[in-house]
Amino acid sequence: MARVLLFGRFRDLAGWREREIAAGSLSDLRALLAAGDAELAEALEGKGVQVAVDQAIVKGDMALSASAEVAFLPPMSGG
Amino acid sequence: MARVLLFGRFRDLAGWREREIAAGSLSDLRALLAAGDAELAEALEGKGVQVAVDQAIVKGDMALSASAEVAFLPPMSGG
Amino acid sequence: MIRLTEAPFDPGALLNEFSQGRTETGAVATFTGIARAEKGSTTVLELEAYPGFTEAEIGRIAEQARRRFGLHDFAILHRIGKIAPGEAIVFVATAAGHRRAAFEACDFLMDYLKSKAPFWKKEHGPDGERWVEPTAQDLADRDRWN
Amino acid sequence: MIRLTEAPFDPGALLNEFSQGRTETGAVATFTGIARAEKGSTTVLELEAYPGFTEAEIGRIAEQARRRFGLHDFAILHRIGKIAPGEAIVFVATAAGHRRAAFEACDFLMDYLKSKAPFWKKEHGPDGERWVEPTAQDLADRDRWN
Repeated sequence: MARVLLFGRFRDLAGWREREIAAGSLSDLRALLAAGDAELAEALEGKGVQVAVDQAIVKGDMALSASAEVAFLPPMSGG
Repeated sequence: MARVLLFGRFRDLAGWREREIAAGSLSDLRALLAAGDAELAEALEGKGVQVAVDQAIVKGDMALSASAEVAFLPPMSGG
Repeated sequence: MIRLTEAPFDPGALLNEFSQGRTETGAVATFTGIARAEKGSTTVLELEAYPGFTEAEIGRIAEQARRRFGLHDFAILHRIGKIAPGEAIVFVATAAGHRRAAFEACDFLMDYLKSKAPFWKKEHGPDGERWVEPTAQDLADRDRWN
Repeated sequence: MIRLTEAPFDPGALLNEFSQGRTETGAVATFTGIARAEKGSTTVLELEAYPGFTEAEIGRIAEQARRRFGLHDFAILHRIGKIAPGEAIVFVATAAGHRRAAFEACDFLMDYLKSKAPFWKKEHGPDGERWVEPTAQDLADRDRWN
Protein backbone atom coordinates (compact mmCIF):
# COMPACT_ATOMS: atom_id res chain seq x y z
CA MET A 1 0.00 0.00 0.00
CA ALA A 2 1.49 3.34 -1.05
CA ARG A 3 1.07 6.13 1.48
CA VAL A 4 -0.25 9.07 -0.55
CA LEU A 5 0.19 12.60 0.80
CA LEU A 6 -1.47 15.75 -0.55
CA PHE A 7 -0.09 19.20 0.24
CA GLY A 8 -1.42 22.74 -0.04
CA ARG A 9 -4.41 23.29 -2.28
CA PHE A 10 -4.55 19.59 -3.28
CA ARG A 11 -5.60 18.71 0.25
CA ASP A 12 -8.42 21.26 0.21
CA LEU A 13 -9.50 20.11 -3.25
CA ALA A 14 -9.57 16.40 -2.32
CA GLY A 15 -10.84 16.79 1.24
CA TRP A 16 -8.12 14.49 2.58
CA ARG A 17 -4.47 14.75 3.43
CA GLU A 18 -3.22 11.20 3.60
CA ARG A 19 -4.47 7.85 2.25
CA GLU A 20 -3.22 4.32 1.81
CA ILE A 21 -3.73 3.24 -1.81
CA ALA A 22 -2.62 -0.04 -3.42
CA ALA A 23 -0.81 0.88 -6.65
CA GLY A 24 2.12 -0.77 -8.43
CA SER A 25 3.29 2.37 -10.20
CA LEU A 26 2.81 6.11 -10.27
CA SER A 27 0.68 5.86 -13.42
CA ASP A 28 -1.53 3.21 -11.74
CA LEU A 29 -1.88 5.53 -8.77
CA ARG A 30 -2.86 8.47 -10.98
CA ALA A 31 -5.48 6.31 -12.73
CA LEU A 32 -6.95 5.19 -9.39
CA LEU A 33 -7.10 8.78 -8.15
CA ALA A 34 -8.75 9.90 -11.44
CA ALA A 35 -11.41 7.18 -11.11
CA GLY A 36 -12.35 8.53 -7.67
CA ASP A 37 -11.90 12.26 -8.23
CA ALA A 38 -11.37 13.54 -11.81
CA GLU A 39 -10.88 17.14 -10.66
CA LEU A 40 -8.09 16.19 -8.25
CA ALA A 41 -6.36 14.01 -10.86
CA GLU A 42 -6.40 16.91 -13.32
CA ALA A 43 -4.99 19.34 -10.72
CA LEU A 44 -2.16 16.89 -9.97
CA GLU A 45 -1.10 17.14 -13.66
CA GLY A 46 -0.97 20.96 -13.48
CA LYS A 47 1.91 23.30 -14.28
CA GLY A 48 4.65 23.43 -11.64
CA VAL A 49 3.34 20.40 -9.74
CA GLN A 50 6.05 18.03 -8.48
CA VAL A 51 5.88 14.47 -7.20
CA ALA A 52 8.15 13.05 -4.51
CA VAL A 53 8.53 9.32 -3.94
CA ASP A 54 10.16 8.45 -0.64
CA GLN A 55 11.04 12.14 -0.23
CA ALA A 56 12.91 12.46 -3.54
CA ILE A 57 11.51 14.40 -6.50
CA VAL A 58 10.78 12.11 -9.46
CA LYS A 59 9.88 12.79 -13.10
CA GLY A 60 7.63 10.56 -15.23
CA ASP A 61 6.41 7.12 -14.22
CA MET A 62 8.03 4.69 -11.80
CA ALA A 63 7.26 1.46 -9.98
CA LEU A 64 6.16 1.88 -6.35
CA SER A 65 7.33 -0.40 -3.57
CA ALA A 66 4.74 -1.74 -1.14
CA SER A 67 5.80 0.86 1.47
CA ALA A 68 6.33 3.81 -0.90
CA GLU A 69 5.46 7.32 0.29
CA VAL A 70 4.10 9.39 -2.61
CA ALA A 71 3.64 13.15 -2.14
CA PHE A 72 1.96 15.52 -4.57
CA LEU A 73 3.44 19.01 -4.22
CA PRO A 74 1.78 22.15 -5.63
CA PRO A 75 4.07 25.05 -6.65
CA MET A 76 6.07 25.97 -3.56
CA SER A 77 6.12 29.31 -1.77
CA GLY A 78 7.71 29.95 1.59
CA GLY A 79 8.96 32.99 3.48
CA MET B 1 39.97 82.59 17.30
CA ALA B 2 39.08 79.64 15.07
CA ARG B 3 38.75 76.31 16.86
CA VAL B 4 40.81 73.87 14.77
CA LEU B 5 40.10 70.13 15.03
CA LEU B 6 42.29 67.34 13.65
CA PHE B 7 40.89 63.84 13.10
CA GLY B 8 42.40 60.40 12.49
CA ARG B 9 46.01 60.28 11.34
CA PHE B 10 46.30 64.12 11.35
CA ARG B 11 46.03 64.09 15.13
CA ASP B 12 48.81 61.52 15.47
CA LEU B 13 50.96 63.43 12.97
CA ALA B 14 50.51 66.81 14.70
CA GLY B 15 50.51 65.55 18.27
CA TRP B 16 47.40 67.59 19.10
CA ARG B 17 43.69 67.26 18.56
CA GLU B 18 42.28 70.73 19.09
CA ARG B 19 43.75 74.25 19.07
CA GLU B 20 42.56 77.84 19.07
CA ILE B 21 44.25 79.71 16.19
CA ALA B 22 43.60 83.30 15.09
CA ALA B 23 43.06 83.24 11.30
CA GLY B 24 40.85 85.37 9.07
CA SER B 25 40.49 82.78 6.33
CA LEU B 26 41.15 79.12 5.57
CA SER B 27 44.22 80.06 3.49
CA ASP B 28 45.59 82.14 6.40
CA LEU B 29 45.00 79.17 8.69
CA ARG B 30 46.83 76.78 6.34
CA ALA B 31 49.78 79.21 6.15
CA LEU B 32 49.95 79.45 9.95
CA LEU B 33 49.83 75.66 10.29
CA ALA B 34 52.56 75.30 7.63
CA ALA B 35 54.82 77.78 9.46
CA GLY B 36 54.56 75.64 12.62
CA ASP B 37 54.50 72.15 11.08
CA ALA B 38 55.30 71.75 7.37
CA GLU B 39 54.64 67.99 7.43
CA LEU B 40 51.15 68.46 8.86
CA ALA B 41 50.33 71.24 6.39
CA GLU B 42 51.36 68.99 3.49
CA ALA B 43 49.24 66.09 4.82
CA LEU B 44 46.21 68.43 5.07
CA GLU B 45 46.51 69.08 1.31
CA GLY B 46 46.50 65.30 0.53
CA LYS B 47 44.19 63.31 -1.74
CA GLY B 48 40.71 62.67 -0.31
CA VAL B 49 41.14 65.13 2.56
CA GLN B 50 38.07 67.24 3.33
CA VAL B 51 37.60 70.39 5.36
CA ALA B 52 34.48 71.23 7.36
CA VAL B 53 33.77 74.74 8.59
CA ASP B 54 31.08 74.88 11.24
CA GLN B 55 30.28 71.23 10.47
CA ALA B 56 29.67 71.74 6.73
CA ILE B 57 32.09 70.49 4.07
CA VAL B 58 33.67 73.39 2.15
CA LYS B 59 35.82 73.55 -1.00
CA GLY B 60 38.56 76.13 -1.65
CA ASP B 61 39.19 79.19 0.48
CA MET B 62 36.71 81.05 2.69
CA ALA B 63 36.66 83.75 5.37
CA LEU B 64 36.46 82.46 8.94
CA SER B 65 34.31 84.07 11.61
CA ALA B 66 35.83 84.72 15.04
CA SER B 67 34.08 81.63 16.41
CA ALA B 68 34.54 79.30 13.42
CA GLU B 69 35.09 75.58 13.98
CA VAL B 70 37.47 74.20 11.32
CA ALA B 71 37.90 70.43 11.05
CA PHE B 72 40.43 68.64 8.86
CA LEU B 73 39.10 65.21 7.87
CA PRO B 74 41.29 62.41 6.43
CA PRO B 75 39.62 59.91 4.04
CA MET B 76 36.73 58.37 5.96
CA SER B 77 36.23 54.70 6.77
CA GLY B 78 33.61 53.35 9.14
CA GLY B 79 31.96 49.97 9.71
CA MET C 1 21.18 25.34 11.65
CA ILE C 2 17.94 24.61 9.82
CA ARG C 3 14.77 24.40 11.86
CA LEU C 4 10.99 24.47 11.39
CA THR C 5 8.88 25.62 14.33
CA GLU C 6 5.17 25.87 15.07
CA ALA C 7 5.78 28.34 17.92
CA PRO C 8 6.61 32.06 17.57
CA PHE C 9 10.36 32.63 17.74
CA ASP C 10 12.74 35.41 18.80
CA PRO C 11 14.86 36.77 15.90
CA GLY C 12 17.00 38.89 18.23
CA ALA C 13 18.00 35.92 20.36
CA LEU C 14 18.84 33.99 17.17
CA LEU C 15 21.00 36.86 15.88
CA ASN C 16 22.94 37.10 19.14
CA GLU C 17 23.41 33.34 19.41
CA PHE C 18 24.57 33.24 15.78
CA SER C 19 27.05 36.13 16.17
CA GLN C 20 28.58 34.99 19.44
CA GLY C 21 32.24 34.03 19.61
CA ARG C 22 33.01 35.00 16.01
CA THR C 23 36.38 36.71 15.94
CA GLU C 24 37.13 36.18 12.24
CA THR C 25 33.66 36.55 10.71
CA GLY C 26 33.46 40.29 10.09
CA ALA C 27 29.97 40.25 8.58
CA VAL C 28 26.58 38.92 9.66
CA ALA C 29 23.55 39.63 7.46
CA THR C 30 20.03 38.69 8.47
CA PHE C 31 16.59 38.76 6.99
CA THR C 32 13.39 38.56 8.99
CA GLY C 33 10.15 38.05 7.09
CA ILE C 34 7.12 39.35 8.97
CA ALA C 35 3.47 38.44 8.28
CA ARG C 36 1.69 41.47 6.82
CA ALA C 37 -1.86 42.39 7.72
CA GLU C 38 -2.35 43.72 4.16
CA LYS C 39 -4.54 46.47 5.64
CA GLY C 40 -6.87 43.94 7.23
CA SER C 41 -7.26 41.67 4.20
CA THR C 42 -5.13 38.98 5.85
CA THR C 43 -5.94 38.00 9.39
CA VAL C 44 -3.89 34.79 9.59
CA LEU C 45 -1.23 33.22 7.41
CA GLU C 46 -0.96 29.42 7.39
CA LEU C 47 2.26 27.72 6.35
CA GLU C 48 2.54 24.03 5.62
CA ALA C 49 5.76 22.03 5.20
CA TYR C 50 6.57 18.41 4.37
CA PRO C 51 8.49 17.47 7.51
CA GLY C 52 11.82 15.83 6.79
CA PHE C 53 11.68 16.59 3.07
CA THR C 54 11.46 20.37 3.65
CA GLU C 55 14.50 20.52 5.95
CA ALA C 56 16.51 18.27 3.60
CA GLU C 57 15.72 20.45 0.55
CA ILE C 58 16.64 23.65 2.43
CA GLY C 59 19.83 21.97 3.60
CA ARG C 60 20.81 21.10 0.04
CA ILE C 61 20.46 24.76 -1.07
CA ALA C 62 22.11 26.12 2.06
CA GLU C 63 25.19 23.95 1.40
CA GLN C 64 25.21 25.29 -2.14
CA ALA C 65 25.15 28.85 -0.71
CA ARG C 66 27.92 27.97 1.74
CA ARG C 67 30.21 26.92 -1.13
CA ARG C 68 29.16 29.61 -3.62
CA PHE C 69 29.60 32.54 -1.20
CA GLY C 70 32.29 31.07 1.06
CA LEU C 71 30.01 31.31 4.10
CA HIS C 72 31.42 30.65 7.54
CA ASP C 73 27.95 29.67 8.76
CA PHE C 74 24.20 30.04 8.22
CA ALA C 75 20.99 29.76 10.25
CA ILE C 76 17.51 29.30 8.80
CA LEU C 77 14.39 29.19 10.93
CA HIS C 78 10.94 28.93 9.36
CA ARG C 79 7.56 29.10 11.06
CA ILE C 80 4.87 26.62 10.07
CA GLY C 81 1.22 26.52 11.12
CA LYS C 82 -0.86 29.64 11.80
CA ILE C 83 0.90 32.99 11.99
CA ALA C 84 -0.66 36.31 13.02
CA PRO C 85 0.21 39.66 11.34
CA GLY C 86 3.35 41.16 12.87
CA GLU C 87 4.83 37.75 13.77
CA ALA C 88 8.07 36.57 12.15
CA ILE C 89 7.65 33.91 9.44
CA VAL C 90 11.24 33.31 8.51
CA PHE C 91 14.70 34.24 9.79
CA VAL C 92 17.88 33.77 7.76
CA ALA C 93 21.35 34.68 9.03
CA THR C 94 24.61 34.38 7.12
CA ALA C 95 28.17 34.86 8.37
CA ALA C 96 31.14 35.61 6.13
CA GLY C 97 34.53 37.30 6.20
CA HIS C 98 33.22 40.32 4.31
CA ARG C 99 29.86 41.98 3.85
CA ARG C 100 29.30 41.38 0.12
CA ALA C 101 29.28 37.58 0.57
CA ALA C 102 27.04 37.76 3.66
CA PHE C 103 24.47 40.00 1.90
CA GLU C 104 24.43 38.01 -1.33
CA ALA C 105 24.07 34.66 0.41
CA CYS C 106 21.19 35.96 2.56
CA ASP C 107 19.47 37.37 -0.52
CA PHE C 108 20.04 34.09 -2.45
CA LEU C 109 18.61 31.98 0.39
CA MET C 110 15.52 34.18 0.67
CA ASP C 111 14.90 34.03 -3.09
CA TYR C 112 15.08 30.25 -2.83
CA LEU C 113 12.79 30.08 0.20
CA LYS C 114 10.20 32.35 -1.48
CA SER C 115 10.03 30.49 -4.77
CA LYS C 116 11.32 26.92 -4.48
CA ALA C 117 11.39 25.65 -0.90
CA PRO C 118 8.76 23.05 0.03
CA PHE C 119 6.24 25.28 1.78
CA TRP C 120 2.63 26.01 0.94
CA LYS C 121 1.05 29.19 2.12
CA LYS C 122 -2.61 30.05 2.71
CA GLU C 123 -3.97 33.48 3.56
CA HIS C 124 -7.03 33.64 5.78
CA GLY C 125 -8.98 36.91 5.65
CA PRO C 126 -12.44 38.38 6.11
CA ASP C 127 -13.27 37.31 2.52
CA GLY C 128 -12.24 33.68 3.07
CA GLU C 129 -9.04 31.88 2.35
CA ARG C 130 -6.71 31.45 -0.59
CA TRP C 131 -3.53 29.54 -1.41
CA VAL C 132 -0.63 31.78 -2.43
CA GLU C 133 1.83 30.74 -5.12
CA PRO C 134 5.13 32.47 -6.04
CA THR C 135 4.68 35.78 -7.83
CA ALA C 136 6.30 36.64 -11.18
CA GLN C 137 8.67 38.86 -9.15
CA ASP C 138 9.62 35.92 -6.92
CA LEU C 139 10.45 33.80 -9.98
CA ALA C 140 12.43 36.65 -11.61
CA ASP C 141 14.35 37.21 -8.35
CA ARG C 142 15.26 33.54 -8.19
CA ASP C 143 16.42 33.50 -11.82
CA ARG C 144 19.03 36.20 -11.06
CA TRP C 145 21.20 33.45 -9.54
CA ASN C 146 21.24 31.08 -12.53
CA MET D 1 17.31 56.01 14.72
CA ILE D 2 20.96 57.03 14.33
CA ARG D 3 23.22 56.63 17.32
CA LEU D 4 26.92 56.52 18.20
CA THR D 5 27.95 54.64 21.31
CA GLU D 6 31.19 54.08 23.20
CA ALA D 7 29.75 51.03 25.00
CA PRO D 8 29.26 47.53 23.56
CA PHE D 9 25.70 47.07 22.27
CA ASP D 10 23.24 44.22 21.76
CA PRO D 11 22.30 43.67 18.08
CA GLY D 12 19.57 41.16 18.97
CA ALA D 13 17.78 43.59 21.26
CA LEU D 14 18.00 46.24 18.52
CA LEU D 15 16.55 43.84 15.93
CA ASN D 16 13.62 42.93 18.18
CA GLU D 17 12.92 46.54 19.15
CA PHE D 18 13.09 47.53 15.46
CA SER D 19 10.75 44.74 14.29
CA GLN D 20 8.15 45.14 17.00
CA GLY D 21 4.62 46.19 16.13
CA ARG D 22 5.19 46.11 12.35
CA THR D 23 2.12 44.61 10.73
CA GLU D 24 2.68 46.03 7.23
CA THR D 25 6.45 45.88 6.95
CA GLY D 26 7.02 42.40 5.57
CA ALA D 27 10.79 42.63 5.40
CA VAL D 28 13.54 43.53 7.87
CA ALA D 29 17.16 43.21 6.74
CA THR D 30 20.08 43.75 9.10
CA PHE D 31 23.82 43.89 8.91
CA THR D 32 26.13 43.48 11.89
CA GLY D 33 29.81 44.27 11.39
CA ILE D 34 32.05 42.46 13.85
CA ALA D 35 35.66 43.35 14.70
CA ARG D 36 37.97 40.69 13.28
CA ALA D 37 41.04 39.44 15.11
CA GLU D 38 42.80 38.99 11.73
CA LYS D 39 44.46 35.88 13.19
CA GLY D 40 46.00 37.88 16.04
CA SER D 41 47.30 40.78 13.94
CA THR D 42 44.60 43.08 15.33
CA THR D 43 44.07 43.17 19.07
CA VAL D 44 41.95 46.32 19.28
CA LEU D 45 40.15 48.48 16.75
CA GLU D 46 39.72 52.17 17.53
CA LEU D 47 36.99 54.21 15.87
CA GLU D 48 36.81 57.98 15.97
CA ALA D 49 33.84 60.15 14.94
CA TYR D 50 33.20 63.89 14.74
CA PRO D 51 30.29 64.14 17.17
CA GLY D 52 27.33 66.03 15.72
CA PHE D 53 28.75 66.14 12.21
CA THR D 54 28.95 62.33 11.94
CA GLU D 55 25.33 61.77 12.96
CA ALA D 56 24.15 64.57 10.64
CA GLU D 57 26.03 63.15 7.64
CA ILE D 58 24.68 59.64 8.29
CA GLY D 59 21.20 61.12 8.64
CA ARG D 60 21.47 62.82 5.26
CA ILE D 61 22.36 59.53 3.53
CA ALA D 62 19.80 57.54 5.49
CA GLU D 63 17.04 59.92 4.33
CA GLN D 64 18.30 59.45 0.77
CA ALA D 65 18.03 55.66 1.28
CA ARG D 66 14.53 56.06 2.73
CA ARG D 67 13.34 57.84 -0.41
CA ARG D 68 15.30 55.76 -2.92
CA PHE D 69 14.19 52.37 -1.57
CA GLY D 70 10.83 53.38 -0.08
CA LEU D 71 11.92 52.35 3.40
CA HIS D 72 9.39 52.25 6.20
CA ASP D 73 12.17 52.78 8.74
CA PHE D 74 15.89 52.38 9.46
CA ALA D 75 18.18 52.05 12.46
CA ILE D 76 21.91 52.70 12.46
CA LEU D 77 24.10 52.18 15.50
CA HIS D 78 27.87 52.66 15.33
CA ARG D 79 30.46 51.96 18.00
CA ILE D 80 33.21 54.50 18.60
CA GLY D 81 36.27 54.20 20.83
CA LYS D 82 38.13 50.94 21.45
CA ILE D 83 36.56 47.70 20.22
CA ALA D 84 37.81 44.17 20.93
CA PRO D 85 37.73 41.34 18.33
CA GLY D 86 34.33 39.64 18.28
CA GLU D 87 32.47 42.80 19.38
CA ALA D 88 29.94 44.46 17.06
CA ILE D 89 31.16 47.65 15.37
CA VAL D 90 28.07 48.60 13.41
CA PHE D 91 24.43 47.54 13.17
CA VAL D 92 22.13 48.60 10.35
CA ALA D 93 18.46 47.57 10.10
CA THR D 94 16.07 48.44 7.30
CA ALA D 95 12.32 47.84 7.09
CA ALA D 96 10.33 47.76 3.85
CA GLY D 97 7.21 46.23 2.36
CA HIS D 98 9.21 43.68 0.40
CA ARG D 99 12.61 42.05 0.75
CA ARG D 100 14.41 43.46 -2.30
CA ALA D 101 14.10 47.05 -1.01
CA ALA D 102 15.13 46.07 2.52
CA PHE D 103 18.23 44.18 1.30
CA GLU D 104 19.31 46.88 -1.16
CA ALA D 105 18.90 49.72 1.32
CA CYS D 106 20.90 47.84 3.97
CA ASP D 107 23.66 47.11 1.42
CA PHE D 108 23.64 50.76 0.24
CA LEU D 109 23.91 52.10 3.80
CA MET D 110 26.80 49.77 4.62
CA ASP D 111 28.68 50.76 1.45
CA TYR D 112 28.24 54.39 2.50
CA LEU D 113 29.35 53.75 6.09
CA LYS D 114 32.46 51.85 4.92
CA SER D 115 33.66 54.42 2.42
CA LYS D 116 32.18 57.85 3.08
CA ALA D 117 30.82 58.27 6.60
CA PRO D 118 32.85 60.47 8.97
CA PHE D 119 34.71 57.79 10.90
CA TRP D 120 38.43 57.14 11.20
CA LYS D 121 39.66 53.72 12.08
CA LYS D 122 42.92 52.60 13.67
CA GLU D 123 44.05 49.01 14.12
CA HIS D 124 46.17 48.22 17.17
CA GLY D 125 48.16 44.99 16.99
CA PRO D 126 51.32 43.32 18.26
CA ASP D 127 53.31 45.17 15.55
CA GLY D 128 52.01 48.61 16.51
CA GLU D 129 49.12 50.65 15.17
CA ARG D 130 47.96 51.85 11.77
CA TRP D 131 45.18 54.03 10.38
CA VAL D 132 42.90 52.20 7.93
CA GLU D 133 41.47 53.94 4.87
CA PRO D 134 38.77 52.61 2.50
CA THR D 135 39.97 49.78 0.25
CA ALA D 136 39.64 49.83 -3.54
CA GLN D 137 36.83 47.27 -3.04
CA ASP D 138 35.02 49.65 -0.64
CA LEU D 139 35.20 52.46 -3.22
CA ALA D 140 34.05 50.16 -6.05
CA ASP D 141 31.15 48.91 -3.88
CA ARG D 142 30.09 52.49 -3.19
CA ASP D 143 30.25 53.43 -6.88
CA ARG D 144 27.66 50.73 -7.71
CA TRP D 145 24.97 53.14 -6.44
CA ASN D 146 25.89 56.16 -8.60
